[in-house]
This record gives sequence, structure tokens and C-alpha cells, in this order.
Amino acid sequence: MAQLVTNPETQHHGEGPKDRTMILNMGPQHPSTHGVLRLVLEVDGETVLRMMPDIGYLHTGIEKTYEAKFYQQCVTLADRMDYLAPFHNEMGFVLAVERLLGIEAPPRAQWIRVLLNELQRISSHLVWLGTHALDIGAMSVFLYCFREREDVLRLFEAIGGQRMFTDYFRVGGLALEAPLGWFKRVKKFSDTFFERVDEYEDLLTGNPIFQERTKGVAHISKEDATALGLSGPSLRGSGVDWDLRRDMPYSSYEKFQFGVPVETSGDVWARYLVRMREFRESNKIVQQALAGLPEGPIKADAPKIVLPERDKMKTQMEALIYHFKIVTEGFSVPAGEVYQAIESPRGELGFYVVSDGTAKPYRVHVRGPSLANLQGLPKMCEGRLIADVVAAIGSIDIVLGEIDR
Amino acid sequence: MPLAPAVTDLEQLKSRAPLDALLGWGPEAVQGARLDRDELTIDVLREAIRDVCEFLRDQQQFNFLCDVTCADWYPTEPRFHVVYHLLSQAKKLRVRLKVKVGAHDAVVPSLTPIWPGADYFEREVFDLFGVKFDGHPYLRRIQMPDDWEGHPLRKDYPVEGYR
Amino acid sequence: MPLSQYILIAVVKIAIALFVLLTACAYVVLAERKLIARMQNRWGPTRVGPFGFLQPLADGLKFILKEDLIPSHVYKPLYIAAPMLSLTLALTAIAVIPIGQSVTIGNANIPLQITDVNIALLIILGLTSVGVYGIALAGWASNSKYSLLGSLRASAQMISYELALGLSLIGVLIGAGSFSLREIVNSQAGWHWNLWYRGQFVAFFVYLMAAFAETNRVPFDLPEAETELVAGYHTEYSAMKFAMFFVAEYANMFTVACLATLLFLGGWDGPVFGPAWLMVVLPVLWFVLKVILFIFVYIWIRGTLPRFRYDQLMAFGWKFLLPLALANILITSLVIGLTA
Amino acid sequence: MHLGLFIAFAVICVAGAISLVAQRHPINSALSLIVVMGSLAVLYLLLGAEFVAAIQLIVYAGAIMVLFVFVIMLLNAGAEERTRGSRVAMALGVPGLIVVAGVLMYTLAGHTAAGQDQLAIGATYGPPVAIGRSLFREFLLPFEVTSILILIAIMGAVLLARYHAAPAPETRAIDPDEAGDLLQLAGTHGSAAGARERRRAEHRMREREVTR
Amino acid sequence: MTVPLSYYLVLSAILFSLGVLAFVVKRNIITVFMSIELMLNAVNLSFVSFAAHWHRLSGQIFVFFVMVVAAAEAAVGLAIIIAVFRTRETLNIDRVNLLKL
Repeated sequence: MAQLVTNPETQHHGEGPKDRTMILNMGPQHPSTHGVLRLVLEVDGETVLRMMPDIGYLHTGIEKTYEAKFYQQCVTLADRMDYLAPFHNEMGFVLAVERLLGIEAPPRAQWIRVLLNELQRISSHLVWLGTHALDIGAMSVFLYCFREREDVLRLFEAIGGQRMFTDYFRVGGLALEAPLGWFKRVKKFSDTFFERVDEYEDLLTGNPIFQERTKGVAHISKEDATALGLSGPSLRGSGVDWDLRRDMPYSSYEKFQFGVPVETSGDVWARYLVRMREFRESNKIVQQALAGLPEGPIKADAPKIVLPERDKMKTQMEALIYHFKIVTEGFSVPAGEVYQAIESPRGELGFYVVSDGTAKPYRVHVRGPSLANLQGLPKMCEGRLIADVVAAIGSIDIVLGEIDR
Repeated sequence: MPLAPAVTDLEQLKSRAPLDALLGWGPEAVQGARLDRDELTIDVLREAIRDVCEFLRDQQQFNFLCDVTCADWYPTEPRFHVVYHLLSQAKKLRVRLKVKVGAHDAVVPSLTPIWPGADYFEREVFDLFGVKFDGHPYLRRIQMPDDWEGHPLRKDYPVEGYR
Repeated sequence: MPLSQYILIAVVKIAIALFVLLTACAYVVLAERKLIARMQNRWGPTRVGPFGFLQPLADGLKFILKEDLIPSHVYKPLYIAAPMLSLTLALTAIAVIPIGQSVTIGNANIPLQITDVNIALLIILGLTSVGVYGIALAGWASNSKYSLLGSLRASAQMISYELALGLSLIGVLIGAGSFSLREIVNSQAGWHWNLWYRGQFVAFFVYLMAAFAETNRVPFDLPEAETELVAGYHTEYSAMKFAMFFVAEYANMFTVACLATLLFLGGWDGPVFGPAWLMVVLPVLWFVLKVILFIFVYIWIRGTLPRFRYDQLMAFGWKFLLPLALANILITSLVIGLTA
Repeated sequence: MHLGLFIAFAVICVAGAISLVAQRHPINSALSLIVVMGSLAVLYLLLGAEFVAAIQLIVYAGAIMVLFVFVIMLLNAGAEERTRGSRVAMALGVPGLIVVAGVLMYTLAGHTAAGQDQLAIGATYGPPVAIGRSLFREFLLPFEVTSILILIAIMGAVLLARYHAAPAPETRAIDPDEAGDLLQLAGTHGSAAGARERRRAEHRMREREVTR
Repeated sequence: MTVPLSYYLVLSAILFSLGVLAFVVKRNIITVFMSIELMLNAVNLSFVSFAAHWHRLSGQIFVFFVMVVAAAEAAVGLAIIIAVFRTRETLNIDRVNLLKL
């Protein structure tokens, strides 16, 4: 197609470097950039010749804020980064600090953490599926997904008091024991969830239009994906069999039986299939966690770090002192540095925490999987159509809160 | 689980494969090492970082660059500790490389020729710390606006910003 | 019939037709929102009036009362003319569509149609082919990249699918031997609907697809694919001008649904019984029911299917529908030629 | 009635044609031509040629002119420039043309053939069936020849568009040096304070120009 | 009230002359091309009016053929214009005076 610039007398936007092409600003306000991502596209007709992601519109300075907060306050901040998977952020941060301290949460706490992580993965993938399908034009899947997500968020609200930013994991364990009947509710949800996944698959997997839109689209090879640092389902969609939960287990993931879905075709369709199968695998983990949940405390026996129980605080002098000291001064962490990576719904979520021996972290860096996954986007989209860009953005499942931090 | 004390003796750390191989390949590149909380940190000479990474990637199967970041130890020198986290998916092993640079020549060779994925991470370090990456194809601010003054994650950066 | 009476009847018919059409458009929008909402476990509009029945009224008021923005960078004459063109052409098509037999009032025999022309079908085709201008000019005059891409997509799509649409009708035309919609319906009287009696189900399928594409509806709604092009050719439009495009789209849906009913589903053919007044009303009722059925299919599809990609859409139109329509013509004419 | 309609649409026709000449932007010219074609279709209806009228609308207005408009949009044709050539053409063409038109009209108007019986409004002459019959019987050979012509035209158009197309700009992985240009072209991402500052500077500049 | 044949013919002559004028005066190659279409239309009008006058269908059939030729011509002509524009980057007819691209 020839030049696509409109009448020059009233031309207000910049012309392309070659007059056959056009510069298209997709975002920061655009229905399908999933937040405030801006993509600068050079298009020839509808073919994308070059693409340049421009980020930073959601920069919140969380990494700087960390340096001014006590460790126990930082968990709340971690929630706010990847707002679709707060439990994973909490998990990463809490595990990193626990390793710095040299303590470990008791088994029950670890299992509940795993349970919540997998529920969170389900809810995060639900948002991905809904928006991805909506981008491709299937409207109803979006609402079906949000129906189930609502169920999961209600479970979170019941256990953590908040739908999204629960701040439920604590260094050394969990904030509270789960409320009465909560596990039954989870069981009820989990039992019906397999059918629900079948329902989504009915609407999309067998649909020829959906297959046409996704198969062979936005391909990225195994080598490119690894070199660009893609992780999570985006990497597994390219045929790399790598899952931190299985390969470098944390928080007793080694005790669970689950499969790691891998697809080799490296396109949108492969990433779709991987995530769809992860729904089922996550649900299996949820069921295992429910079935084999150990009894016992949910907080580590580390009185200088973990807040005492409420009734102890009211009856024992010692507990009251610890409570007062932790709340007012925080707890100091031995100097050192750790890098704790976990498998978030989007990939490798790494927390690099440096301590200088005080009660506040010296430096916290978050390796957000979305940032690395975003680097793969230009590679996937160049030479393809604008409609494929939309499909590709959906398929790498980025969260801008995590990219910009 | 009490913390084991950190080990910094190179001889003692020879049991760790990547360090051993690295010392065998070019001992002058390694300035020191530290095993703390089961994580191996190798201090690498700035000029050698690119070769070290290439060696680790090609010879030691550290195929995946997880992260590039930096910590600012302001009053002390060398001030910036640029940190690389490498992952070997085959060996299921991580290693941390550290390059220390001073305030006045805060320049590190870029890893983008080896891992194109280093691009955004290095830009972010440049943006927030002001450490330059030599050979980075497009070193430009990534998070902060283009006309921003200063580098916010430096420890001497005023919390309210420069006025 | 004296001229004055002729004109009076014509004006009354036009007024009624326009009123009914516009109201129907408004309520189809409501029905669409309601139905899709129910398909998606939602309620849809419920606030305005009982069950949200006054929602279209509120929407209309909103469109009228909103500030009519004209962006500073548009090419003003065409920017203003484009939606009017769209709407006019969309509404004109209803003029040749018959909705039933005739009624006799006094001594005048009034056909239930604004004007009965011999070449009604050709006129509708002509109007839809000219309808491209509204969209093409809207996108071009908006001087915005998304609009331009949307209008290029829309024009290319409408031109391509017009071909398949036209060809799918030829089987019916060969059977009926006339361009007059009334005669085509009459040829199907007594359950001899084209859909099965003349074996035009392939043609009906092609027509259905092409009609969806002509009206820019899911799964062919690429010109206004909101996730790619924001709102396509009407990105820069607001208030009444946007409403004109909106109404034009739904009016086109009606035209297409009426045409499908007339050509394939036997028009107002159906069981007729009872007293004289019922004999007049029933055919109209059947006709309306069939149109509603067709529109329900539209809405249903919208709730179900994702959207094509541009090149897939073109390939579908040119490489699948067009050959199918041609084969249908060939077979139909062979059958008619051999049996006649 | 008949005459009234004729005069009305003839006037629209001529106005459209004049507008075609007078407009400087090709898209306006194209739209004027569409108006001419539309009113010609009405005149055909007046002459009882229904089928031709419909075809006029479908083929001319709906297909050929869409192609023109499409090409104008694609090539982004701006308003035409006046050159010396056009001035010469004006000087010679307009008077010459008036003479030719005068002679033509005089000749044609002089030969007012005695009125054949005129058709009533709405009456048709040349129904589609009759046209089809004569097209496929008497004029079968020309019909087939035109179909070959059309085929050749399609192939020629495809060939022309393909063969002479400049090599398409190649797609390539992002070259970060160019990415900078891309961002520069698209507008960079600066702070709100910076934008305010620049706006103020621009404002000051403008005020200085005004005072000067 | 009837409309004499000559009225139609005069209208046709006016349109044809305007087409010629546009052909000579206009400088944009697309507009020039459009003026050819205008002339064809003018001729079509006289065909149809003669057909109506003499009650012969052949006039209308001829219009049909003219339209087919016009369509073919438009397709090829516009393809040529696009090709010329791509190499010359201009639509001005004074700058496209060589018989090569």
C-alpha cells in the first residue's frame, strides 16, 4: 500500500521517515495496551515494520520507597507491583527476607502459601484469558473469566481481609489462621473449576477464527526467547521446559505433583495452550494442598521477628515487649544479599534484597518478568499486521505495574 | 536454621563449579568471591565482565541472564556495585557476578552483545543510578522522563527531588 | 389516482416507515445490549424505565444534548457530510422493501411498500455500493491515523463482499425471473421458500456471511475493532454525528435482514387464517418475526465469535465465498436449464 | 412534471460538471463527478431505462468512482498546483471550447425531431429481461469480447501494480539507533513539568512575535 | 408535458464540452482521468436518449458496453497512475511528460 498520510494542508502528526510509511502511536491510552504502555509503530499500510515500546508512564518509585520502610512494611509495597498477582510478590519478598534472616516458615504456613499462590495464578490467568480473548474480539469469555475471578477474590477477601492487596504473608509465616470453613469454600471452587476451564475451551480452543488469529502469529524461537530473557509461559510456549516451582523448588513445592505444560511452536497459540493447561495444573496443586494440609502453627518460632499472638501479647510481658519493639523499631536483618526467584504467573519474579544489618532494606530490586517479556514484543511483531500486535500483547500477558515499578 | 558464616576464601570455594572453571580460565578476572546463604557471588574485574559472561554462557551453560541491577554504597568507594544474576537451566544453578565501579568512572561494558535481553535492565540501571554501559546500543532513560534531572535511586538523591 | 392523493399516501408511508425504522433501530440496540448481557451473566440496562425500556430514549437524548465536537484538524465539509451521507443512504434503502400485501382503505388499494419498482433489488445493491462513501470519506476527512486505517479497511471490505453478496442473489433471481422484490416473494408463496425449495441454502450461507461483512458486524467488525483501531472510522466523531453512523449501521442491519427474509425466507409467507383484518395483519407479523429472527442471529454471533484479521477476512471473501457463490450460480442455472 | 424533473436534474448535472472543473482538490472533483453520475442515473430513469440507471449507480458511482476516491486517498493527492501549462491551456482551451460547444449545441438543437410519443413517469422502456435477451442473443459476441477485455484489464492492473511497485520497505528487527528516530518522530516522553516549561517558552515566543 | 430529444442532446453536449475543458485545463492526472469519465457519461446520455427516442434497445446495450470499457480503463489507468506516482512522486501532468517511468 502506498503512503498513508492524510491531507497535508491540515497535517498535524509527524510523517514517517520514509514517506511510504506512517508512525502510529499505540497508547499510552489505547484499549488494548493493558495499562499505560505506549508502542511506537512504524507501519506500511497495516504491516508493522518497526516497533518501539515506550514505558515509564506508571513509574511509582517502589524500589526507592523500600529503602525507607521497615521490612514488615515492605510486604504491603510488594503487593502493589504486579496488581494481578499480589500473593506472588509477597511470596518472593517474604522468602527473600526469610533467607536473609535464616529462618523458615512452618509447614502449614508454607502449604497455605502454595495454596494461595496457585489460586492467585488461576485468578491472574483468568484476567489474561479474558482480556486476551477480548482483544481478539471474543467478548463473552471476558465476562465468564471475571465471574470466576470474582469467586477467587472473594476467597482472598475472606482470608486476608482484602480482595487484591491482602498483605497476608508475613516474614516468618502468615498473618492469621484461615477463617472457619474457608478451606471448604476453596474446595467447592476448586471442584467446579475444571468444568469452567472446559467452558472457556469450548468457546475458544475449537473456534477456527480464534485458531486462525493465533496459530503461527507472533512467533519467537527458543533461542531468541532465552536470549531476550523471556520467562514463564512465554518461554514455555517456545519449547523451553523450565519452571522454577519444579526445577528450583521453594516453599515446599517439591512435595506437590504437577505437570509443567510446554509447547514448542512459540506462537500466540502455544502460549495460549500453555496457560490453559496451567489452569488445570494449578487447580490440581490447589486440591493437593487442601488434601494434605499439615496441622501446626502458621508462624515461625522467632519472637524477635514474628509478631506474637494477640492473647499472648495481652497476658505475657515478654510478648508485649517484643510486639512493641517490632512495631516501633522493626527487626534488624543480618547484613548480606539474596536473590530469591519464584515462578509468578508471568515468569521468573526475582527479589534481590540487600541488607546492611539495620531494620530497613538497603536496596531491593525486583526482576519483573513482564519487563523482560516486553523485550520480546518487537521481535514477535515486526513484519506482522497491527491486529497481530494486539494478539501478541495479550499473549505475553504483561502487567504495567510490574514493568514500571 | 541458623545462618552459616559467609565464606570468602577462594581456595575453599574451589568446590563450586563456576568459580573453579572461571579461575582456571582467567584468574586475573576474578577479584574475589563470597558464598553467603548458599549463593555464590563472584567479584569480576570491570574490563573482563563481558568475556566472563561469554565464557560462562558458552562453557558453563549459564544460558539465561535473569537480572542486571545495581546497589549504591554512597559514601564508600567504589560506590556502585553492578550485579548480574545468571542462571543455568541445565545445571539448575545460579551465580551472581558483581562489578564495582567508582563514582567518577561509572562505566561498565554492556552485555547486550551477549544477551540482547540485557537491554532494558541496563537502561534501567543507567536511568536510576547513572551508571553508563559502554557499547549499549541505545542508552536512554527508560522509566523517568527524558528531561529528568539526577538519578533517583542514588543514595545522595534527595527524596523530594532536586528543586 | 389523483396526484395529490398519491403524494399524500407516499408522504404518510414514508413518515411511518421512517418512524418505525428509527424506533426499531433504537430498540434493536437495547435488545442487543440486553441479550448479550444475558449471554454473559449480566443484567444489561435496567435503570431507565421498567426493564430499561426507556434506555434508547435516554441514549438518544444524550446524543442530542452532547456537545458536538469538530476537531480542529479535520477537513470540515466532508467531515460533516460523511455521517449524513451514511445515514441517508442507509435509510433510503427501506423505500423499496415491501412488508406485506396491500391494504384497501376506502377505494384506494395501498401496497405495503413505499414504492414498488421493477428493479428494487438493483436499487438496494446500488445504494449499498454507494454507502461505502460515507465510511471512506469519514475516515479520510477525520485526518486521524486510526480513522484512516479503519476507513481503508471498511471500504476494501465492503467492496470485496459486495461482490459475493451480489452473486449470492443471482440464484434467487434466476428462479424468480424478476428484480421486483414483490414478485420474488410471490414466487415463493405456499412454503416454496427459496431457502429449500430452490435449494438456495448455499446462497443463503454466502449471503449471510457477506451481509455480516457489509454491515461491519462481528466477526467482520474490523473497521471499528476497538482493541486495534480505537473506534476505526468514527474515532473522531461525537454526539449526533456519531449517532448517525450508529443508526446507519443498524438501519443497514435491518435492510439486510429484510432482504434475507424477502429473498430466502419467503417474505411474508406463512399460515394465514381468520377474519379479514387478521388476513392483513398476519403476513406482516410473519415478516416481522423473520426479520427479528435474522437480527437475533446477528446478536447471537456477536456474543460468541472472535474477530477475523484483515488478511484472513479478505482471503475468506475472495477465496472462499466468491467461488462458492459462483458454483452456486452454475449449479442453479444447470438445474433450472435441465428441468425446464 | 417530466420537464420539471429534467430541468432540475440537468441543472444539478451541469453544476456538478462545472464544479469538477472548478474544484482544485481532486477529492472534491471526484465527489462532483459522483453527483453528475447520480443525476444522470435519474435522467436515465426519466428516459425509462431502468436497468441502465441501476447499473449506472452500481458500476459508475459504486465501483469506478470508489476506485478513484480510493486512489486519491491512498496517494494523498493534494490540491493541484497551477503551472504554466495550465495557463496556456486556459487561454486557448476555454474560448476554443465555447466555440465547439456552441456549434455542437446549435446543430443538435436544430434537429428537433418531431416528438415521438413520450413515456409517462415510472413507465419503463427496456426492462431487464429484454436487455438480457438481446444481450445474450444479438450481442453475444461483443459480450464475450468485453469479458475478455475485462479479464485482460484485471491482469494488466495486477501486473502494473505489482511490477512497478517499489521494493517494499523491509521489515527488520529493531535497530536501536533508529528506535531513537522513531521515538523522536512520534514525540518523546517527557515530564509534565518539562512540557509546561516548553509551552511557556512557546507562548513567550508567540507573544514576542505579536508585539513585533 | 414532454421533453424533446434535443434537450437531452444539448445537455449531453454541454457535459461533453465540460469534460473536454476539464481534460485540457486540469493539471492533476487523476482529475484529467475523471474528465474522460465525464465525457463517456455524456455520450452515454445521448445513447440512452436516442434509444428512448427510437425505441431501440441497442442504445442501452451500447451504454452497457461503454460502462464495461470504462471500468476496464479505470482499473488499468489507476494502476498506471499509482505506478507513476510511486516513481515520480507527483501527480502533476506537466511533470509526467515522458513515456517511461
